[in-house]
Amino acid sequence: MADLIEPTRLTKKDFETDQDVRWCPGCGDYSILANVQRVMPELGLPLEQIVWVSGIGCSSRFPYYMNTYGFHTIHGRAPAFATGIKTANPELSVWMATGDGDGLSIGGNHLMHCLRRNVDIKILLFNNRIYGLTKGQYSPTSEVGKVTKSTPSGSVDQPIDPASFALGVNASFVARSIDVEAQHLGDVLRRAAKHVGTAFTEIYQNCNVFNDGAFDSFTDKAVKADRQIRVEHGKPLVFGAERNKGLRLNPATMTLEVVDLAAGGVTEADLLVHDETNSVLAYMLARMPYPAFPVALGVLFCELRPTFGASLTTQRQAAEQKYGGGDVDALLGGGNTWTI
Amino acid sequence: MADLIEPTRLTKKDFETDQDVRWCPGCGDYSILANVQRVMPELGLPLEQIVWVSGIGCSSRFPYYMNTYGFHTIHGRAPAFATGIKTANPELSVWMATGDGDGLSIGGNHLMHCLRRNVDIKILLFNNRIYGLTKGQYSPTSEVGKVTKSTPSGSVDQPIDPASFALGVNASFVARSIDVEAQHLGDVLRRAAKHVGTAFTEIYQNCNVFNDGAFDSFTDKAVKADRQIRVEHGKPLVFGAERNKGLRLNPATMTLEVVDLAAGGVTEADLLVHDETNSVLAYMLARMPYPAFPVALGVLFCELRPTFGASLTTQRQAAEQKYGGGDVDALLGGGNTWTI
Amino acid sequence: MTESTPLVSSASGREVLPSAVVRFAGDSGDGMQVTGDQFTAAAALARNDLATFPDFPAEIRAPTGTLYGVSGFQINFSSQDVYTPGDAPDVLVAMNPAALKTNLRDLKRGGLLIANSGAFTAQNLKKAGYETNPLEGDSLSNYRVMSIDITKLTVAAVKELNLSTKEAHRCKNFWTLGLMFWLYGRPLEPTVQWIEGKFKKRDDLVQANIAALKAGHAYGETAEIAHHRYEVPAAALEPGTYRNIGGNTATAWGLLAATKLSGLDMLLGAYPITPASDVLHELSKYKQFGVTTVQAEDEIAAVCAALGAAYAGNIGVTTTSGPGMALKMEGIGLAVAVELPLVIVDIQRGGPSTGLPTKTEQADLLQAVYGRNSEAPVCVIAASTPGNCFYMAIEAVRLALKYMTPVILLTDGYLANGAEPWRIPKFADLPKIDVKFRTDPEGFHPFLRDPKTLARNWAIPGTKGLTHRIGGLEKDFKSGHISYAPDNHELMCQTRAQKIAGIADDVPEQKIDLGDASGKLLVLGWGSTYGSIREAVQRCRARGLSVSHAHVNYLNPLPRNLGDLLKRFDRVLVPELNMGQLVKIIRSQYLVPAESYPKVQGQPFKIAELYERIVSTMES
Amino acid sequence: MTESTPLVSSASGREVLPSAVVRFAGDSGDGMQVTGDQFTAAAALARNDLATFPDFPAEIRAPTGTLYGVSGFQINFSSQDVYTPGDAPDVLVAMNPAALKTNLRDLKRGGLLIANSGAFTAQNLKKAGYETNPLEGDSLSNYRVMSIDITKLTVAAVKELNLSTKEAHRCKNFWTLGLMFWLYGRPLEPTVQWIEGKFKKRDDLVQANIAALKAGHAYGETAEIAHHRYEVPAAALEPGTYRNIGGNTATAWGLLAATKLSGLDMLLGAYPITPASDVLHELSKYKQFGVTTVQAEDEIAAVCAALGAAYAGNIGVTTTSGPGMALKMEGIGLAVAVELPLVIVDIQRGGPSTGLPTKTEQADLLQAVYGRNSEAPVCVIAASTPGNCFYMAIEAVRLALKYMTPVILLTDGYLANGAEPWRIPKFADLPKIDVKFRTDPEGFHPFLRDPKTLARNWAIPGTKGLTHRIGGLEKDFKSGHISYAPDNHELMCQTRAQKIAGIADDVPEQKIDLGDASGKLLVLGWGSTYGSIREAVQRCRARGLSVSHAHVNYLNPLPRNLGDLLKRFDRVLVPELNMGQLVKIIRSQYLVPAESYPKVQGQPFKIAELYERIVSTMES
Ligand SMILES: Cc1ncc(C[n+]2csc(CCOP(=O)(O)OP(=O)(O)O)c2C)c(N)n1
Ligand SMILES: Cc1ncc(C[n+]2csc(CCOP(=O)(O)OP(=O)(O)O)c2C)c(N)n1
Ligand code: SF4
Ligand code: SF4
Ligand SMILES: [Mg+2]
Ligand SMILES: [Mg+2]
Repeated sequence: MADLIEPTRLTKKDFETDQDVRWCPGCGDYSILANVQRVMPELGLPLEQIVWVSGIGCSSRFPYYMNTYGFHTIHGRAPAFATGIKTANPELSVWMATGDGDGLSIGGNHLMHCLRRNVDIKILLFNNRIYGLTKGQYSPTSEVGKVTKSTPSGSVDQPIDPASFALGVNASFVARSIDVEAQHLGDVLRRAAKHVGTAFTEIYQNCNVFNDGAFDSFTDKAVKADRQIRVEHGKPLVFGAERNKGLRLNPATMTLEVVDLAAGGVTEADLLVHDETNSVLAYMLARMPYPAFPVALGVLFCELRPTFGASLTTQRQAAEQKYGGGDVDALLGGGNTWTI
Repeated sequence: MADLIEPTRLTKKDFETDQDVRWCPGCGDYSILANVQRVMPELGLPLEQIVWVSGIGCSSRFPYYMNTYGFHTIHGRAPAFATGIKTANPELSVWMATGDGDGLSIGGNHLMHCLRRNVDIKILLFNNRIYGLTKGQYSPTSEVGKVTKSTPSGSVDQPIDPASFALGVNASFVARSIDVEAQHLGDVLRRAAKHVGTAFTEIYQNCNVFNDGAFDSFTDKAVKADRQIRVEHGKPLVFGAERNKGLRLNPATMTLEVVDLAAGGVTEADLLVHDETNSVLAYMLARMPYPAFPVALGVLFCELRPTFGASLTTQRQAAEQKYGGGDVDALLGGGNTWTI
Repeated sequence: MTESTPLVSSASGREVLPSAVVRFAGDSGDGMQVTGDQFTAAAALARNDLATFPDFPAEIRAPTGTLYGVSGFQINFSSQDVYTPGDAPDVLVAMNPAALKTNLRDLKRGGLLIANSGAFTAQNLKKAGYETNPLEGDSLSNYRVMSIDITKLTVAAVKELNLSTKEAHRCKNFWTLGLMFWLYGRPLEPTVQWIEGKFKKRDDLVQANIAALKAGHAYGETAEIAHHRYEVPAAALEPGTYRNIGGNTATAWGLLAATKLSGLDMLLGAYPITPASDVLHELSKYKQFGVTTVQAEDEIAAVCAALGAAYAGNIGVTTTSGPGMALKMEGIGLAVAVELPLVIVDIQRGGPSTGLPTKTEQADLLQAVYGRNSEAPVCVIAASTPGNCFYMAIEAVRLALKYMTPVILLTDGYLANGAEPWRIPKFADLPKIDVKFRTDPEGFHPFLRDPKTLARNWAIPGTKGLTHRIGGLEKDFKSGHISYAPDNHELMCQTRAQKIAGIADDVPEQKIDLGDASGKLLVLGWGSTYGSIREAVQRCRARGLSVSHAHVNYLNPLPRNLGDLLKRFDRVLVPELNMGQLVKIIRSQYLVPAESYPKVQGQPFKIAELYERIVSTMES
Repeated sequence: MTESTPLVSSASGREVLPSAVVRFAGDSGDGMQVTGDQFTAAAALARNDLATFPDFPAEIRAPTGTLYGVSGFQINFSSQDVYTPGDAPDVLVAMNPAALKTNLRDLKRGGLLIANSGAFTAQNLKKAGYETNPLEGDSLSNYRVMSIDITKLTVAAVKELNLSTKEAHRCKNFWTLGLMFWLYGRPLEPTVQWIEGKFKKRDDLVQANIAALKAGHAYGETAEIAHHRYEVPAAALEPGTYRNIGGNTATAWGLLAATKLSGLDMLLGAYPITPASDVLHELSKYKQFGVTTVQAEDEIAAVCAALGAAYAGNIGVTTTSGPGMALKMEGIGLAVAVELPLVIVDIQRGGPSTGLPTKTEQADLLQAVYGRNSEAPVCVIAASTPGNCFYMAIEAVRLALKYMTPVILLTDGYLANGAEPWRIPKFADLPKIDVKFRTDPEGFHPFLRDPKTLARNWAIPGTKGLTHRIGGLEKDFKSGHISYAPDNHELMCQTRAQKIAGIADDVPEQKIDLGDASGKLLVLGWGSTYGSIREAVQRCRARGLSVSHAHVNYLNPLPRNLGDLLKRFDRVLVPELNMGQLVKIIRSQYLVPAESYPKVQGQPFKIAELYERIVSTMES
């Protein structure tokens, strides 16, 4: 990972392609694209060292709009391609764009194994809780009772929370942000870029054609301060327009409570402090019942752990030290042979 | 689900088939089979109402040895078949046998979606932390550094904990037991059978040919009392040969501690009480670092929730009430038509 | 028929045409599909025979004014039989420069162009890549051009209702429709009613769209346009009650009918994919037919859920397109091994890989027949017209249940989205499908076979005394138990193959669809090319050429008489929307030197290109 | 050659045989594979030509004494050229009743049976389904029987070492080997050394096994057995250094060699599956060759990881068998669309579905050639002997890199597990594979093609100035950008097809492997049937029949001269271990009435059955 402090001469423009962007006007994907293009120059990497990989979906069109190397693959398999690319050339900075269908429906298994292996790639899951490209069927993140083209009487399956899923399969970095929250999304992307290992970031993304306003209840300017909690490592879990609400743990029941700091009695000292290395806390924050609790955003979990690639490299170097570069004649001539 | 109290005339023998069992002598699968055959009569169901479904693997040979209906399908896909079977005929009691490779490697995605949909089937995952049928490659549950045929220098991927995985994707019932612990396994199976929804049970199973003794460190008679904690709903989390150890929550850090009840000072009242409806607690228990902490066994999580099938049946009945039984002439003749 | 040479002027002073081809083209947002549907309904009510085909952009909502954002709808309506949406439009409606740019090439020389000059702004012209405004200057001199500022006239027509500009502009398509109704003398009433239903929640929009419709019509009446009006008289269709139907709807309805014909419930396991998703959407509306639709996590789960349901006694169905089909092959192989009924509908699209998702192609045939590991024979059939999808869907279910086998039904994007008037059958006239589940424990084992069909008996869970285990390992012919015995394996492979081959005795012999039973050239087609081949052959025969047309619906096994039929012609030409697939099977099976006429452009055959190819073939 | 008519008795007083076929059969636990390997090593050191084939049970460790638990190992060793492990054994070693029951049917009339009477207990006889002990009575009168209580004699031989009974019994196989060495006059020393290495951690076991080996040998020397001993002289093999090699090892080593020949690293994405797993196992040992093995979560991830690696500039390889192959098809389709090099090795096994996992079959050919959605042509080649796997693996890599295309290499369970002496090539003599990555930004786009090969240029991530995007949607021929244009799509489909067709000019012309260049009958084979067809044709020619043998290694495209070659024979017979697949392609492509000789028993062809089929064909 290049040093992020080092300044680079690249600008947002350098990351734009000549292809016109073909998302629907008003799609949340546009702002994600803009934010990514804004953050990318900070990586301090030359364009050619970056690869964007995706599956199939509106979100998966992403690589076409990034002036880096890009591979728009097949539906759901992007994590496997990314694993192959990063393993073949550890020098590359590999990024993946996927959707809630691509990543969690057909691609759930590959995503899970990529996360547990801790392949050093950065994954952005655009969660619009719908299948956009196929014109509006419910997805594994759609709420129960969702009426869509394929579920005229409402969907019956429990949705998955992408962050809980990622934690359950031992992801080493789990974060959440929102398409239009430029500042917050930018910060999360910087953290993801810094993380050595699989960085999994869920981005709530508005599909204004097939699932418009899916997140309004906690993203609207008016309510967001009270409906979101932006977690920061080492800081108490405070939220609310007046920063007057907090999350407290009830140790007896091991459940969370929303407490009112204004009311007096309770102080920040009583609140849980966010510890991004605590998987259980992250799990708890990821799945707080909404709207009784706010939606947790930011870096929920982050843990340093050997990456898939680093371990493989170590094994390869050990082999090379032990046997040298690999000698075909020695290989074929080893063991029992006889000469005539 | 039939009432389990009601006595039935079936015995273990009735559930045995005429096929000779082809597992390796000494394989843990034998004792799982025996325990299942022992519990099955208690379901109070006639043989023909029970279906065993499996994928491919040693564990997946299971259906051949159960004198019920059985479908030995293809590798990793058993949850999808089971979903189709149960949805087509809700009267059936559908059971699934899978392995750590079948269920969590190739089949991880289907398992995940079956769990979140809460299809009313009972899943037994035989976890021997190895691929048995293909003669010994590491699996997604093998510990890091596992030396196998396919990893001569040791595996590098982080394993998945099946229970954490299940919790992360909103399974409604998550339990753990051990192949040879007849009593405990029997109890867990009874609980699973009773559960309305997907009941996910991980069974530690010894593959004495390719991964012999994988679980000895906490299953051996000598040590098991101190290395296992058998959780029970509403009971404090006590373990140890003398029942003198317990698990206490550190509310500040939200982590667990092993405390010594003998030492005095700490009493059972200070311990966490198991609440099988608390997903966060279950998650915490499922992934306690071993050997610093004991291995949690029993019903970690259980929550009643509408099943996939029940919701679909409701929708169908609503449609039938509204439109009657479905009339082809009305269907074809609806909308704009003209007669010549 | 797309030729439209003027006939005698009718009393109405209209020019009477045997048929006409009209194409509406505009921005995705311009509502061209709605306009097309309404114009189609009017033609249908006027008793024309017709065929329609929409042409969507691949993008959901492409930016306005772009070339790739153009959405089109073509209709061919006639007083004679119609088999295709027509090659080249007689009338092109272009709502903006991009629509003109992408569609003009198809307009007949001398054809009528109606362009919305209001949309020919500098910005739109630029997006469409026009240096100068084509409506000015004489670049369009080969056509009759009506350049009208439809935008302005529409806004004027609806101004009383003070809608937002955006909403006012949205009414353009009804203004245009009104003008087209005037041009072909269609009544406005049905569309007025449709508008009232459609927008009932917004009375102002009802008013506005009706106003626009009438204004467009009035414009034709009053404005000084030196242009005669047309009349396309009613066609002499077979008596009966008709409706307009598209291929995906017909497929879904055929499956629904099959539940009632067989008395079985159905489980559809499907994962959305263009152009198959609409079958899932349609079936999900009809739970009262005992149909359960499971939107699975992927295509593999979809086929496996369907097969699981079949094991439990349902009609198991899965619908998909190319890439999804590839994923289902292992599951279909299991269905072959366990010999359970399963219906797989592959609505083919352009490939390879993701390819051209919204375009049509016939290139999954070899995959359907051969695309599984080892020897895994299945039955493969195809639909040839939108309406035919209904009958072939029923046939797929019938064969699957009777032979305990997977049946693959091939349709394609052209059939899926195309539509035609369809004579509605009576349920009572449809052949019942009788199903017998095994119930007798006496001498039972799961692979006992019907000596005639070779189908194994179907014993479903829940049946007392028949508990048994099945799976993908080879089984003993005599007991159904697992068997690795060499001779038994060969016997089982042969039995599975014979079972499929035997289906040939249960399906219609191949007929000549048009022309003599022997002659110089047979044009052999399959699937969605039916209409274009038929019309092309018709033209050749009109020119006195010795050409016949045979169209195959049963692809594996092939009709038992096909070999003889082929040998009665000097030459065989096989046009396919692929690089030559059926032709491979034909040559291999019958050793006839059949010639391939491949087209892989994501587009159906034009009658003219087929016609020329046939003529040149015969001259060669 | 398996005929073994006695020749002149040699000085040694031994009966000299041109060749012999020996089969060791016993319980999975009896160590028959080890015994076979050691006996093979001895034959190899004696300079015999040879071929071996193991026959494992499907179960991992089947219960002792059961019929399905029998494990076998057959070797054919000769003073002449050997092409197969032989049809029928001259000598059968049966370590228990189950082994006798399942193998006796193959023993030649008059052949020698060595049975361990000690294992013929009431219980074992029952498990094997014998009413009475076949070693008593005259049911074996057609054979020469040596009934020896090997168990007892072994226990006696090792008693000094007071091992557990279980361990003592485990030495049985070396006692037996000792006896066989005596019978064929082989030295004990090499095996003694092997034992010392193998058990170095347990000196008592070293002693015991050596003691048993010597005891068995001494038994032959001393015991009063009215039986003469044999000698199979050295074969006149081409000079060179030889080793014994199995097909899966050869495949793995060929891939390893390709890394050094091309100078590229390799990524193998694989998911374990019988009989392919051993290639993964073998490659995982050689990280120093720049090979990374990724055991993926499934076959789909495996092929996708390999293709991702290819995109990044590695040699991407994936290995699998039938069911896994079906799952890879969508991924292979993408490789076709993006035109990246990819090597897929399909080690075929018995199907359909899970089928007969441990048995051999050649039934994935049509899947390999046609099993993808839409028009997705790939190169398909096959290996014909265990040693040939090495060269075809290199060839697969060469073609994939040169033509930027997926190449499917077909081998099968018979090649994978079979073994033969193999003349070791020098690395220096192997053809280098030269690879050029694109580096020049001038006029670059990703789908620029080499005018001759039509391969696109390979620009890998990390290369300055060449950033670009590729994917599964159709692309413009001239710019590589996404394109839905009709004519462009057809052009691209044709280009992809021509690229594969063009490979025919880059591979050897089809040669006649045995016999004249024209004649009455050509026996056309492919893959692992090489040895049996060759020997059968040899026998026919020895009888003066006008038969030739041609064996195809390049299946798609087929060798450019194959059509002409076929036409030079009156008839063509195509024996395949499937229901007839290559024959379909041949008939379709060349319109020759090639006849199919299918066998689907999970077993290779026996020379005798091929011989008879050829003869009867020629008489018909
Ligand atoms: C194998 C396969 N199956 C199905 C499809 C059709 N398909 C394309 S994208 C998609 C889902 C898109 O949903 P999501 O991943 O949420 O992306 P979004 O469009 O919402 O951004 C589907 C089902 C396909 N292209 N390939
Ligand atoms: C599509 C496919 N891929 C691979 C295989 C080979 N295979 C059979 S079982 C198995 C894994 C078995 O491991 P597990 O599920 O843990 O079962 P166990 O044998 O350990 O009980 C594999 C890789 C297969 N049969 N089918
Ligand atoms: S369909 Fe939805 S997700 Fe897709 S581009 Fe349009 S707005 Fe965005
Ligand atoms: S290989 Fe292992 S898991 Fe399989 S049967 Fe043998 S002991 Fe049991
Ligand atoms: Mg989405
Ligand atoms: Mg296992």
